[in-house]
Amino acid sequence: MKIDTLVKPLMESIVAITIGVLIGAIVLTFSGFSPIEAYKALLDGALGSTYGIAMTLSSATPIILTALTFAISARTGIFNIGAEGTVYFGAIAAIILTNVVGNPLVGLLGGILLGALWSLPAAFLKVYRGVHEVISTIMFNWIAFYTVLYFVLGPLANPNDPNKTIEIPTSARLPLLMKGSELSWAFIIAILAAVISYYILWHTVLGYELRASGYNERAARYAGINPKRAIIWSFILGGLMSGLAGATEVMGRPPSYAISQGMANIHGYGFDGIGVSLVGRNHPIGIIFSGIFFGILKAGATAMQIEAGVPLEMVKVVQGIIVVAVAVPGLWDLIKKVVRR
Amino acid sequence: MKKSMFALFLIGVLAFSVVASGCIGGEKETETKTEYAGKIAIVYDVGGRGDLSFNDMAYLGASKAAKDFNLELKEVQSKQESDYLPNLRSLAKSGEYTIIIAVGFMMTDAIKQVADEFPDQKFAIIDGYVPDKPNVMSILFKENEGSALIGALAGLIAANDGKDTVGVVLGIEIPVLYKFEGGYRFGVAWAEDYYKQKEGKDVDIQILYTYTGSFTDPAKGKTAAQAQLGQGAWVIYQVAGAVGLGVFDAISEYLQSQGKEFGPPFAVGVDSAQDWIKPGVIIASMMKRVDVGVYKAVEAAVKGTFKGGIVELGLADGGVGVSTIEDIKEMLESLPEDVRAKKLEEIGVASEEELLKKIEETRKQVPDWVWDAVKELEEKIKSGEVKVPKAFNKDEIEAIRKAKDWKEMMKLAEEWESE
Amino acid sequence: MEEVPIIKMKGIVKIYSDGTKALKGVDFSVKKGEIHGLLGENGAGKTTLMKILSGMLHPTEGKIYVNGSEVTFKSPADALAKGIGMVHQHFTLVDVFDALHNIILGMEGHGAFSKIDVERAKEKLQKLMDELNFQVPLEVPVENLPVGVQQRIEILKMLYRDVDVLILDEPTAVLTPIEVKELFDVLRTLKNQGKTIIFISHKLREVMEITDRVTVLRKGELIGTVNTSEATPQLLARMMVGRDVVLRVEKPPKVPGEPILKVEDLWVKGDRGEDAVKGLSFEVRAGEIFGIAGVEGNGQTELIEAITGLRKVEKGKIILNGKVITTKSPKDLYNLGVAHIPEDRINMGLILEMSVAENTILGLHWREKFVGPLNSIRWKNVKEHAKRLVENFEIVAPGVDSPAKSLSGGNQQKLIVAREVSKEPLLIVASQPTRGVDVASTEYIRNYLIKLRNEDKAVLLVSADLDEVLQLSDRMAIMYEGQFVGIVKPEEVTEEQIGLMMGGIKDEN
Amino acid sequence: MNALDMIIFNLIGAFTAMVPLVLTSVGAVVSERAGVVNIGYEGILLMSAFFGAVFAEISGSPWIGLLGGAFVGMLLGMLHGAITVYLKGDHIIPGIGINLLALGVVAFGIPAVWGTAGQHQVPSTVRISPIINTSYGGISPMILITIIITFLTHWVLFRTPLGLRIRSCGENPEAADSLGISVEKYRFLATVYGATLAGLGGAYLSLDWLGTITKELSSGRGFIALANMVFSGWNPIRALIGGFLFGFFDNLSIWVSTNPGVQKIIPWQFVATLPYLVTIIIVAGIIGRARPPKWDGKPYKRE
Repeated sequence: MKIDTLVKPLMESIVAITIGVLIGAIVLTFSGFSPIEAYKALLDGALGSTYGIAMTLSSATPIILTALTFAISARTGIFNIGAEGTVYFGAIAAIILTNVVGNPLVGLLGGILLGALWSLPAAFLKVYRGVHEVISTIMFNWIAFYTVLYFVLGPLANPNDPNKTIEIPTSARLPLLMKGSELSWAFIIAILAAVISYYILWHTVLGYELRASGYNERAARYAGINPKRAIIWSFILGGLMSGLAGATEVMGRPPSYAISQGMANIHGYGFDGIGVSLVGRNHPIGIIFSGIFFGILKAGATAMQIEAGVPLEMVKVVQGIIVVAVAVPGLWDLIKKVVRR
Repeated sequence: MKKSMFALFLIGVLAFSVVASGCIGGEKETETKTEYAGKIAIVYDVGGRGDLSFNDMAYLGASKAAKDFNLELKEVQSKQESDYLPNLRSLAKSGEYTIIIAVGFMMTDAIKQVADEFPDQKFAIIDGYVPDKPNVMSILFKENEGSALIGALAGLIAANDGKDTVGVVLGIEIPVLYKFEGGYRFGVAWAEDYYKQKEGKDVDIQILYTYTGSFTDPAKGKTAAQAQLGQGAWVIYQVAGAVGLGVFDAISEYLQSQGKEFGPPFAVGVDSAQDWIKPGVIIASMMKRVDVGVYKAVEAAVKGTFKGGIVELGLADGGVGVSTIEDIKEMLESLPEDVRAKKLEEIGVASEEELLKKIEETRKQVPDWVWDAVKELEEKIKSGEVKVPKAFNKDEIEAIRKAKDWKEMMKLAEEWESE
Repeated sequence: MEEVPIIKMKGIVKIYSDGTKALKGVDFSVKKGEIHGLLGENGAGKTTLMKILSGMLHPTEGKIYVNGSEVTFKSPADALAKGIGMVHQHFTLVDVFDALHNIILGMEGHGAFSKIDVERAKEKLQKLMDELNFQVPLEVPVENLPVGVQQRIEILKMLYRDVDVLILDEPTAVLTPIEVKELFDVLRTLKNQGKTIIFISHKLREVMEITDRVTVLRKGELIGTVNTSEATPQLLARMMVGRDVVLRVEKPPKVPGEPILKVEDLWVKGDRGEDAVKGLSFEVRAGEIFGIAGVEGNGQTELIEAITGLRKVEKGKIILNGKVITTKSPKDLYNLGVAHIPEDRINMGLILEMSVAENTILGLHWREKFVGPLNSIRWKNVKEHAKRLVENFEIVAPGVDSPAKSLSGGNQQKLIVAREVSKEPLLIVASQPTRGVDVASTEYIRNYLIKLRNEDKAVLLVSADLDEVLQLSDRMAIMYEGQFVGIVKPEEVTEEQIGLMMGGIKDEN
Repeated sequence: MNALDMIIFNLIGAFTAMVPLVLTSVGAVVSERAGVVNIGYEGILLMSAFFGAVFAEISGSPWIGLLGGAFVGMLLGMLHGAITVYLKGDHIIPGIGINLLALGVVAFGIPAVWGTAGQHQVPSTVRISPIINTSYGGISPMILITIIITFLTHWVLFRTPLGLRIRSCGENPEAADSLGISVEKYRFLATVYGATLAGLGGAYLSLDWLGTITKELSSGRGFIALANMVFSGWNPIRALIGGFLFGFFDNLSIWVSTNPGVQKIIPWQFVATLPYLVTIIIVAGIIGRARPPKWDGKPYKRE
């Protein structure tokens, strides 16, 4: 019984991934590439060397964190797709605070706090005005984009290199786990965050209340749980995770340790996280694995491009198909049926 | 049963939609294996190929160099900024490449880092400022000088037609764009003065500028250009990547509404010779010869004359300038035969000659003395008689925006240079 | 020669996808022009059988004949096409549409893209209503209409489709006695028009009154079909329950103690902003079961929700053990000693996706016993707690880690009772505690409520099951339109008196 | 600055910008009225913009291109409908997948089809030409078509049997089902209709308004259309007004930020947030009265 509840989602994700990879292979063939060669290059690049693995893990870092934002809210019955905007604010907070106090903890804390803070308006609009979070978070993402853009360009611009903001001071940077790679302590932090999320959701009273109101708001209310409070908490916890993503990205990723103009270096993680979360079945531990899987795709794409000449967009195609396939219910049952025959 | 049918249907639709995009384009020609003398690699920034701008120009230079020196060219796209370092590292690690070229200032930090890690690997970076590494050649351009010529052109066209407004539409506000904006302002101010001296009339040309907040949404460019047209802009310079496509379209539509085949109002292209995109609409383009820079870097690496440090290409070095018919020809010729034919068809002309003729005619809409004046400014800048300010940050661009005339701007230029 | 029955169902078996065997080979036939009662307890399979006949469900096995020829229904549309229509117990009306659009939905006439001919539909409906001798407002959104009217709309909906066979699923459950009488008049009129009616009920008296023949089901099996004129209530009851009805629970006499719950002049609004509870005052004492009877929808739900902190009180006071609790949250109330067995087990009492263990701490998950350092949950204690409850209450469950939805309805309800009792309350608010629960669990739960009373707890019982209230209560109130028509002792009133009171008529004696 | 110019400019701009928003919103209204939520419109817009251009250039007719875009929208709608309506899958996830997929497919497809990476200019011969050309921008026939589609949809939704059935599927599928209305069929049709309109809107982007196809041409319009749908209270005509208002504020923000006077006072970044802020404020102010169809986003399964 218990085993099946664990195995089924796992298998469904694997089936979805397989479908994505297979359709990807078809597309590759049709566009004149050898799928075997391409995928070999992908795997080789992502896992074939220590640098490849480091690249994979470092690519997984921010999307694990933004996936947690989505997962925590989804467990509370909320579709918070505001991770994108929250990442920007997390990064901004880390840059400002570490330049005041050159300590990594301060930066992380700042990212967490501002991330949580920025997710509050959407939470309040949801709770008190009934504004659907999908709508509000999309709007807030744009507002965040322009607002942070202003700070990056104006008050926080780097006087020595105007193409980015002031840097995180050396003392506050997250140390690298492997020299000559981008893999830093940020990865460990992301894993910890996932484990803590798991712990919060399944081993604390708060998590119990979040999940209860996610499954059944009326029952939660009956049980003395304030669903409004639960919703606000889920936004806060979620915001905290993507705030952390922003902070660790600027504090732990060489070479720039700053926000680039146009936010180019912290752009897009929020939306990638949604896919990661879905493939990880909105489960923090699942997210670690699906995050690493997406990391493999990303790191491998570099190699696939260099070695096999396959355009980068191919990977996005594969990702999209995987997510659509995840949505098809009963995929695993179907496979089982076919196999039994 | 129904379920499995549907699952199959789904997969079918998915596969169709994806495959369709791949196969409509037809077969990829199978490459013939040739023996290369070496390999070079070029890493594009997130804008990627097709920006009609420095990525495309870099490709132009690299492919030309590859052909001339019999090199295999490896192109590498970047999806996100976090790809830069891994891309560069992966290439450098292999040790196979004679030179690795990074396109775009956003790779500056990444290049610095990789250059230290792989001291034997030669790198070049376009637009990035890396002065102190022996294995990195920084290729910079004086966009301010080129933009000044555009400003002069725009200002004089407006003045000549008795108009008082010109515009510039830019992308996301990033300091790189200040060089363009500042140069443009300088040129317009210079034109005011020139016109006054020539015709004895005072003109005060207002400059509308819009930072659209996007490099990717053409709608923003179109709306911004329409807003500027609505506020009287007579020439609009676009410095906005794909957003600029909207600028061209807005002016083209405006001309159509007036029943005119040719401007004014005109648009001005940027980076590459964009004149061909909308003949009749685009009076000229500010050429930023990234291709020349890339070619030079490859040439140096191949011939062993490679030296780290800054290479700054301005008007005098042919690194920037106003597009000429030759530039357009070269641009067209760089395209593969079939693509070129398709492009011409899309533009609505039968042959290359017809296109060039139309572009020439476009240019004839502006009196010769204006072109001569632009030439005059070019010469003055080349000789150093006139200095165009180069704005690097917000304070500097503000200073230029506030400056009364071109002389004041030149003073700023001199101040900043001496710093 | 026997005439061909209009409906004949043969060997109907229905196994639900979760494995529940609802029907085990039932034969059923109805003569044209009769009112045929379908009698049985909750869970006997009446509704399932009729859903199959109306095309909502597909039988796992078995055949259906209409007028002697075999039919297969893929959907309700097929059944309607054969002249068979069903009015469900839970009305299937689109709340925001008015009666007219609800009725014509699906047979609006003309093409899909042409304008709906409202006038013609109205004409036809007016004629129907005149024939049946009742009126409903056609242009008011049905969500604003009382249930009795909604039911008529449902009936009209079927008649508009010219059905020959009209199935009514527990049509009287939500009606006042007067409305029931009116409904019966309508049914008789229909019969005179030659319609055939199948009347699902578990109320013996109604079946005796209105039907021509009765078929009794028990646990998915056919017990038999009898002519009503030849039956007695006692016979039908025996057929229905399978033994003589002895549901009298043992209830030793007891002198109630201090008042635990006091309600003073309570006003509560309903979902649509109407006054649902209008100035109620009463008290429930320790060691007493205070029952509230009445037709559903007369403010019971709102009253319970107000007392348990789920609904805002407009005016008045609620006092628990001397403390005013009017504005307290459910959480505070649980801590102060209130337990609540909610009427809606599936949507409120349990979180079906969560495990049995997780469900056993719903509403007491903050108790010290379960909370460790850093706000963590002590799963070890929770599981022990859950195992104890499962054992003590004889709950049949695959294990405490399996989801609550894997339990049967009766066991789910026992789980709720077990959990609520484990809150060690002073006051237990039990709302419809045995609805949809099998007989064994019902008995268990009823006896348990008595046990709690005997242990000096105060019990507030709300039930639409009049027998339940009569049997369990020490004192009982009959609620009608937000007020108590009277507070009486069960042993001192006759059923007739109560029936009148439920219809809003106070007995003058 | 001439006030009249500004008003005319913003009005025309608003009409032009509203077309893809309104088409998508109206489509989404129908889809959600039937109970199916789809957040994949962003991807549908992008893919239809791309395929619309492809079809137009193959056929040489902009109108066939528009239909082609609508056709691709329809296919994607069928995909979404099949997953959500027939397989009872989640309503949100496929949309996210389609959005992701579109980014890949289009970026991959542009160089594959036209040989130039990143962007492609649609030849003017296969572009929809404006009915009236003004110096403030052309007035496209699509504006008219959009308005007609909106009113027709509104009429069908609220006056015809088809609309009644669609709405009943979103409000109470059980009721619809019991009256022999095939909930699955109507939900599926409504979903496909919604996606088809979005497809039309996408093709408008590339074949009419902007005359170009780029990798990110849709630029968030699919999401804004969803917000507009909520704003409209699931009402096509109000979606038309909402789309117009958003277009108006979007234009206004650019007009305002281009104005030299304003530039001195407020950084353009803050002016750029204007349309989004206005949307949030309006939605927050109005939402209390609007309620979504009761079964919106919930799979319906008999038994």
